Amino acid sequence: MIEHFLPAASSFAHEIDFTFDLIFWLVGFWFLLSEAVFFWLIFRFRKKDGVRGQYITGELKSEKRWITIPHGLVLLCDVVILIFAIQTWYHIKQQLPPADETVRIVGQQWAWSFELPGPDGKLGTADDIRTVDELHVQVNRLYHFKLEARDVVHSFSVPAFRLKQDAMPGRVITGWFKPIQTGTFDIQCTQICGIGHGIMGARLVVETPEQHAAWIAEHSTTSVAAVASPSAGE
Amino acid sequence: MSQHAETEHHINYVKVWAILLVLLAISVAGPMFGHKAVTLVTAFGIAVVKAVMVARNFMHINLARRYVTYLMMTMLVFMLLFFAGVSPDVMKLAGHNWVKPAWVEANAAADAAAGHGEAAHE
Amino acid sequence: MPTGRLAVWWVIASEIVIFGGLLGSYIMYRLAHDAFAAAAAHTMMPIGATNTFVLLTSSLFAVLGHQAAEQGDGPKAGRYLLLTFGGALTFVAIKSIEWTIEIREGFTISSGGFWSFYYTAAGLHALHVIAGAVIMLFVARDAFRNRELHRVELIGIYWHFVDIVWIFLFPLLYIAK
Amino acid sequence: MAQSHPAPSHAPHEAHGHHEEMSFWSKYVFSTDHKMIAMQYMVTGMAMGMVAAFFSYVFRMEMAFPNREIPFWGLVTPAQYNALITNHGAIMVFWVAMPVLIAAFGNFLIPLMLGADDMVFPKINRLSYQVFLLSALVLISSWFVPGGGFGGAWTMYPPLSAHSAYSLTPMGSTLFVTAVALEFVAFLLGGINFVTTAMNSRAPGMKMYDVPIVVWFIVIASIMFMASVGPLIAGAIMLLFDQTIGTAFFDPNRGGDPLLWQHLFWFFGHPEVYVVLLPAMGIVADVMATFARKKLFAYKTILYTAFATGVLSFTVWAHHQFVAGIDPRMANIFTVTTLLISVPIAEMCFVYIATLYGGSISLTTPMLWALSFVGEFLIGGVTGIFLGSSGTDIYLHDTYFVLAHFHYTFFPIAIIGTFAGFTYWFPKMSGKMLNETLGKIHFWGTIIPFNGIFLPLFVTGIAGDQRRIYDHNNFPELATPLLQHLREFATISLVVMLLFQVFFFVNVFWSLWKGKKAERNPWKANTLEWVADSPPPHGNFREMPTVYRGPYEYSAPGRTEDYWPQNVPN
Repeated sequence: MIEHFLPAASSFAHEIDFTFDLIFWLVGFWFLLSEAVFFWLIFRFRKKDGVRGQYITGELKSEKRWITIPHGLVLLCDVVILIFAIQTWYHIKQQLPPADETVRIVGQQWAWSFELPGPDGKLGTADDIRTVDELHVQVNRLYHFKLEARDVVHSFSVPAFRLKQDAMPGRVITGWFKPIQTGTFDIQCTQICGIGHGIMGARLVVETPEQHAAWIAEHSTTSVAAVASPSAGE
Repeated sequence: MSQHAETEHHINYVKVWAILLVLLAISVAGPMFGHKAVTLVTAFGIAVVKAVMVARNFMHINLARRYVTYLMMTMLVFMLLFFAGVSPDVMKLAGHNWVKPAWVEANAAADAAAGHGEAAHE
Repeated sequence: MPTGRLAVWWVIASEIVIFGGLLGSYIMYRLAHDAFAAAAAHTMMPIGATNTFVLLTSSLFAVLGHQAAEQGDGPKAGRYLLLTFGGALTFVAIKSIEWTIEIREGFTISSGGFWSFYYTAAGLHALHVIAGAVIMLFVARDAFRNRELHRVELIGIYWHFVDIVWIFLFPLLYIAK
Repeated sequence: MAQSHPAPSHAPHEAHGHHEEMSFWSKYVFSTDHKMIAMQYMVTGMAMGMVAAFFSYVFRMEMAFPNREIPFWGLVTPAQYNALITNHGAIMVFWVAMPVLIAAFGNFLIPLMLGADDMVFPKINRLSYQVFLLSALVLISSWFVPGGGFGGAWTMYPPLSAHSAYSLTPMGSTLFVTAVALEFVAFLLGGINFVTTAMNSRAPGMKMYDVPIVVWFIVIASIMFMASVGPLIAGAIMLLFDQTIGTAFFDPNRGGDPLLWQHLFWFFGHPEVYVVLLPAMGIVADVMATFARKKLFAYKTILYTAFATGVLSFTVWAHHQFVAGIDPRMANIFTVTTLLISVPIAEMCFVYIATLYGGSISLTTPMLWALSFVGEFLIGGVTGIFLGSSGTDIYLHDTYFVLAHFHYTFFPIAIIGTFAGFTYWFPKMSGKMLNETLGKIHFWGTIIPFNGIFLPLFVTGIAGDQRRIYDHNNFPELATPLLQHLREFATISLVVMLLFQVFFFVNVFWSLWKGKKAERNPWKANTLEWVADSPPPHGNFREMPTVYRGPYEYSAPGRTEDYWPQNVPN
């Protein structure tokens, strides 16, 4: 479903899409079934002259079956969903595959600032590249991010990556993503963070190795490159 | 309640009160041994004992209907549940894929200060 | 079970979770922060112990009052309740002195995590003490006229609960250092 | 609910004494009569509901037609927008769903359905409403203070809510938290009253399994509220102190942890969902049984599933915080519990559907509302699975998918449930019958646009529309014409739905004025409230009823009538 609206631009996007579709078909089936039965019963047992309602307690086993059997099946579907949901969660949030490169992401009212390791590939050195509201990464490269918030709770969300993580003041939260598709994608703040919440967007640029190298070369000299993002109105 | 029940209650109450005071004395004396374990037992173990004694002998929870005790227990269980669910995040300085730098620094500073703070105490 | 007593038990049930939430949060912070122990060293244990003694004793008076009420001796119950009320006053008086000293020493509610909890938890408890004491006056007034004697037990149960809360606050705030 | 003996409460006697020469004030404002207090809650709740509905109109218009003059409001500033969504959410949950579903219906139904003359503590009951009214006034006042109303979402996450430097609403946020805390106190008082009344004031002969489901559910809801709200009351005090006197509870730089608030909030916040769900489901159960002329299918099963849901709902709260920075390993546990809770809820829906089997269903207005509750709530239920499973929640968290999901649960609860109960018991409350035609117009005019509002929002949510954005055109991926058209469609549906509410108020006032007189038992129902006159006088019953059977003995074999009131010996 999701990929009809957004590209699946990260390594784990497809997994989330799959789990989503799986749940969609499972619960969709149960939903349609119960609605169908529901409306059929309303029609079948509508009031007719001279026809009295039946006296059914629902306490007998033979009657309870009609509840307990679907009940058991629902439980079964739940277990299936659980397996895939937790698996997805484990891959994306719990395990941490080794990183090719680590970036620092800081949310504040109302902008995202990014810190890339410069040419030396190490964070916290002199040649780090700092950008505002624009993050440049290289395709097919596994990035760790260190997510921080300077003032209030923000949430770093890249819909095209199916990636979302709240930025908690007082915490440094580590996560990972691996772009598998070049292009420019939205970065959103999905946790209300004050009056500027509605404009706290940024852009994420996934580049080919050559483009990225060129970009690094261009920016590593300048310490701060405040790139006004087209998305964030001012 | 019948007459003789009260009389034995009467004896009870003052005795209970006396026991509570003794327990209080012990819990106060606890830290003087200087063992953390001892202090914890004398402080919180005795607090629980005191609470149970008050609940049983003063609030007569054991004379009330059984479900009252169950109700109180349920509330305590919910609180344990709350603690179990929250402490992995709030009670720790660092967890799985996250860390609280400010807290870590604060503790380092506190330990440095406590170093001679303790010395001054003893 | 009589409606009044049932209601008091429900009140206590909901109070348990209020104090439970606050103290639960306190314990988490307390175990996470080493600074809390250092701050806790400044609390005055003798005063806390005295207050515990005062509350325990007032609880004894409350239950004796309940006993008198059961024997149908209203005035006696009333006198006991007044003694309990006296205990409440002593408690609040001691607490205010204690806080005055600490605030003089510069430990206010906004001077760090421990003190925030110290004043909030003890303050919330003190509010319960005051509320109970006020209600107790009305119950005592009725008791002297042999009216509504069953209420002596109700305020008693509530009072014992306030006592129990303090029984836990005392080690949490004063002893564990 | 162990023993059952007639109400020992002595309050009604003193009330009876002077209830002839009661003045306007003592009759309508300072009344201790549970029915009047119920009306007070109902009116206050519906008034607040209209305010919240107007808010939703304003911010939906802003989203569909950004940066334009909005009729009856004007331009919406970002600060206003945040305040509007915040207060819409808070009002709908705390000042509409709870007062109407629990307090109003609880106050009206519990004594009547149990055959009692009043609540056991009428004065506490009155106090509870007065505190509630105060809380509503405090909330309203928070919109007019310098800096404007609080705009940090109804969840009040610190540090945004804790520091005016971040929220820019120094007084607004403080008043907001105060109002919420006061509201909790009001419902604690009310809840104690409900529970003790249900335990001690049941009519002679009424055993636990003779209590109507709606009373059971309101009581269970009250107990759940009492057990879950404590930590948040403590949290509200802590937050207030953080705001006003600079304590360090939630300040990360001074040893606090903002995440603690989220836990305190959702430990209450999730049971709260079921606190408002259960009364609505109870109302639906009673209405369905009456108009299907059917005994409720597996009464005990419903009861046990309700208990199971109640207990389970205390173990799922952190599914609101999957991506909030909690320990990822905890998320797995909470996923399991969350999907587990779908089982009893699904079971309840099945039972309700099964109740229709073999019935003789007459589609009156109350029945239409009750049936639509089941139909719509199913959508809310199944979409919850997407969010409860941690894997997909990574993507869907804080998108419009979440919003559509919980509106598909809360709209059936707060609006459909209320209308079902209101139209069903209106004859008993007022002594007049409502107009069926107007009622049906109102029903269809509400249900169809309702789906028109929220079905499109599922789509925008799947497309990545995040919440609480006053103009999605600031995000290129969300500025597509398709999504914008969906937003406009939703907004127009909302306006249509709001306009159709006129039929409801016309119906109510016209019926009160000129409506057909209602006899004692217009629906031929079994439960005890239909034994009393309509409207019931102070003290409810002419002579206190005795109960001989359960509440749902419809179409019992070997009887000429197809109903069998609880108080009829044979």
